[in-house]
Amino acid sequence: MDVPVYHLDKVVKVRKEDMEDFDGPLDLILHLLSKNKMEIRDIPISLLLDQYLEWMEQRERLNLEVASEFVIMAAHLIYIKTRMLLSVDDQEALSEMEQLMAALEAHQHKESYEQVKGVTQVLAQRYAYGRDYLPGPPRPLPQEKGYRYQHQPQDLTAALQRIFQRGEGAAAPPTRAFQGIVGREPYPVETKARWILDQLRAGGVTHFRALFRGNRSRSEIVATFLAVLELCKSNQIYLAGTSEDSTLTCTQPNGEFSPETDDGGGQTWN
Amino acid sequence: MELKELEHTIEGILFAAGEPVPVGRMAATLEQDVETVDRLCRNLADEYRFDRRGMCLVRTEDCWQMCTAPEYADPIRQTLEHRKPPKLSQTALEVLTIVAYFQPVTRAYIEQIRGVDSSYTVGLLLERQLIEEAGRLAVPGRPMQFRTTHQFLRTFGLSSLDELPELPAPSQEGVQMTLDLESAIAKMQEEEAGEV
Amino acid sequence: MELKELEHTIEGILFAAGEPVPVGRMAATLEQDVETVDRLCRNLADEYRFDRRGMCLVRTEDCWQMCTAPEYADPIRQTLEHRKPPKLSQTALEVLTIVAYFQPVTRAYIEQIRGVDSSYTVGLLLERQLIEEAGRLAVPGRPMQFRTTHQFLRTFGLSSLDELPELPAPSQEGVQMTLDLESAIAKMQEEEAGEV
Repeated sequence: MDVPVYHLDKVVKVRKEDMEDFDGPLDLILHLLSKNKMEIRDIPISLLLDQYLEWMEQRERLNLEVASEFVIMAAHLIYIKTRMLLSVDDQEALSEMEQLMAALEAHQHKESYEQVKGVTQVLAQRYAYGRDYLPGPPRPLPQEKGYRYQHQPQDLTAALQRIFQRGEGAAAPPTRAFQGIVGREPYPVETKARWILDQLRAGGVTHFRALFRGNRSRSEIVATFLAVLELCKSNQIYLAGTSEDSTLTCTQPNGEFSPETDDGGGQTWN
Repeated sequence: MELKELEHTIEGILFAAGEPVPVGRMAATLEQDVETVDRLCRNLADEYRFDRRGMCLVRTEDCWQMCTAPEYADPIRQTLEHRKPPKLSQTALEVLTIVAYFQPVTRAYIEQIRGVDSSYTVGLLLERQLIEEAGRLAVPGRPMQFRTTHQFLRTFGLSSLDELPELPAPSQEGVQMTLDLESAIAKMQEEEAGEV
Repeated sequence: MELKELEHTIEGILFAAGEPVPVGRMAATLEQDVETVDRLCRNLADEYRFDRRGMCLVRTEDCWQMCTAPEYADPIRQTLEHRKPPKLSQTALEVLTIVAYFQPVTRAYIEQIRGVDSSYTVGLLLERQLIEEAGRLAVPGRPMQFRTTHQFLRTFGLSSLDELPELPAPSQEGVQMTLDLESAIAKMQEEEAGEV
């Protein structure tokens, strides 16, 4: 039997040459492929063959001009595939098949792209509304301490860039940034010293840290600390122990607080 | 646990999570079946919407997430100095659409469809958490595949991928061709039936 | 804006913030006086408590914060235990970055750069053990300085501070900003030095 020769030049060069003529058969094949949920490269030859034979049977009785090119194409597809099956080394058949597949794929991609472009505006409108759903940040689990998330170092530079871009660096710092530097919150050291002596007389030995319990601000803590120093200096209390755990004892249980210098006791911590 | 209490526990969970929480996980903790928990979430979501509260509950796939109600977005952003995320460019929308409809896809596939290099845009969408990595493809080079995220669904107002708008039909000629073919087939089948 | 709407806007703001929000800032955005906003927050807090909702509102100093209601702590912890650990907010990352690159720094210095009060965030980073105290600065008031910790290095996968990524090249508009910032910092340092 004579080997029929079909030239698919026009098909495989679909991208370069006039596409109009060949959109049809390609679309039909693609349509059949998508209906059967197949990948182009896995076209089951038997299915195509069935359809092809069916068409061949019917074509004389029906006016199927529109599908004639599909029939030619299907025939050729089957022909190439048969050659490939009969001889694995048929390079010509292989490369022709590759070209045909590539053309089909390119065509399919072009179709997909058209569809994608067609739907982007619908999606853009949805996004315009949907981007206003603001998620809250994850909250720490109750009792969770420390930090376990793993970051990329670039998160730091990104954060800095945000600070720069916001451009608020030159903004005046809030007043509370200067709290403890310029704030007026006087705690006279002398009052504190008297309070400490009273505490010691009433309770005997006291832990150093206990003096700071109930101190409500940095200024008050500083004043308490200065008062302790002042009392040590004038030998009115005795400080013992380590930096972690130290105790105070009053050396003159009945004495009055007497500042060593004039300005010492009258000092006020601002 | 009483129903109202369950509802408020769920509220607390969704508030603390800060991300979508699978219904199944809540059901397991609360020792309830998934349907009950899902119904309670829906109730809560309806209450929020009806009372026009500041938050709303959003369902994406099998998860629920607490978000701010979109109508308050402007004053919220203004107070917290958050920027409104910029509109997506046409390019970004195209790449995102390809991922959405054909997922999981590799970058090569996206580029085949668009015909241009798309690595920058893929990176951008990853950064904005609209797409995420979805494992490597088992072909030479093992390229990474991408899919859309819960954040994608949320920001596009979809509760699942099934709700994506239908892709427009292929080109005009293709449609005509398909119709012709289908009618021809139908006609053929009729004739066959008549012949029997 | 009607009162109920205001209340729900505030609700949205507190939900999205995740950290204490100064009443004054909300008042400014909503164009209301501080007392009104504070009263609305109080109302909302009472409602939440009365209805035993999953969240609660907590007032600290002049700020309001939305937190999980303590009575639901157990199921919340159980449900979310498996999630990825929560991530630092952008605010926290900013403060941490400033400490990382300019350490040791005082809180005043951080606030000078960021332009907003940062005491809550500094406290949070201390609690998370990402920063630690680093002695007091020898200026009046002896303000505490802060530096990053080993935990910080681990979190960012760095083996030492030398491995910190280079600072980003500022954007075009950012250049002037950076210069301004640098001169502001230099001036501040001079002033600090002068005061000793």
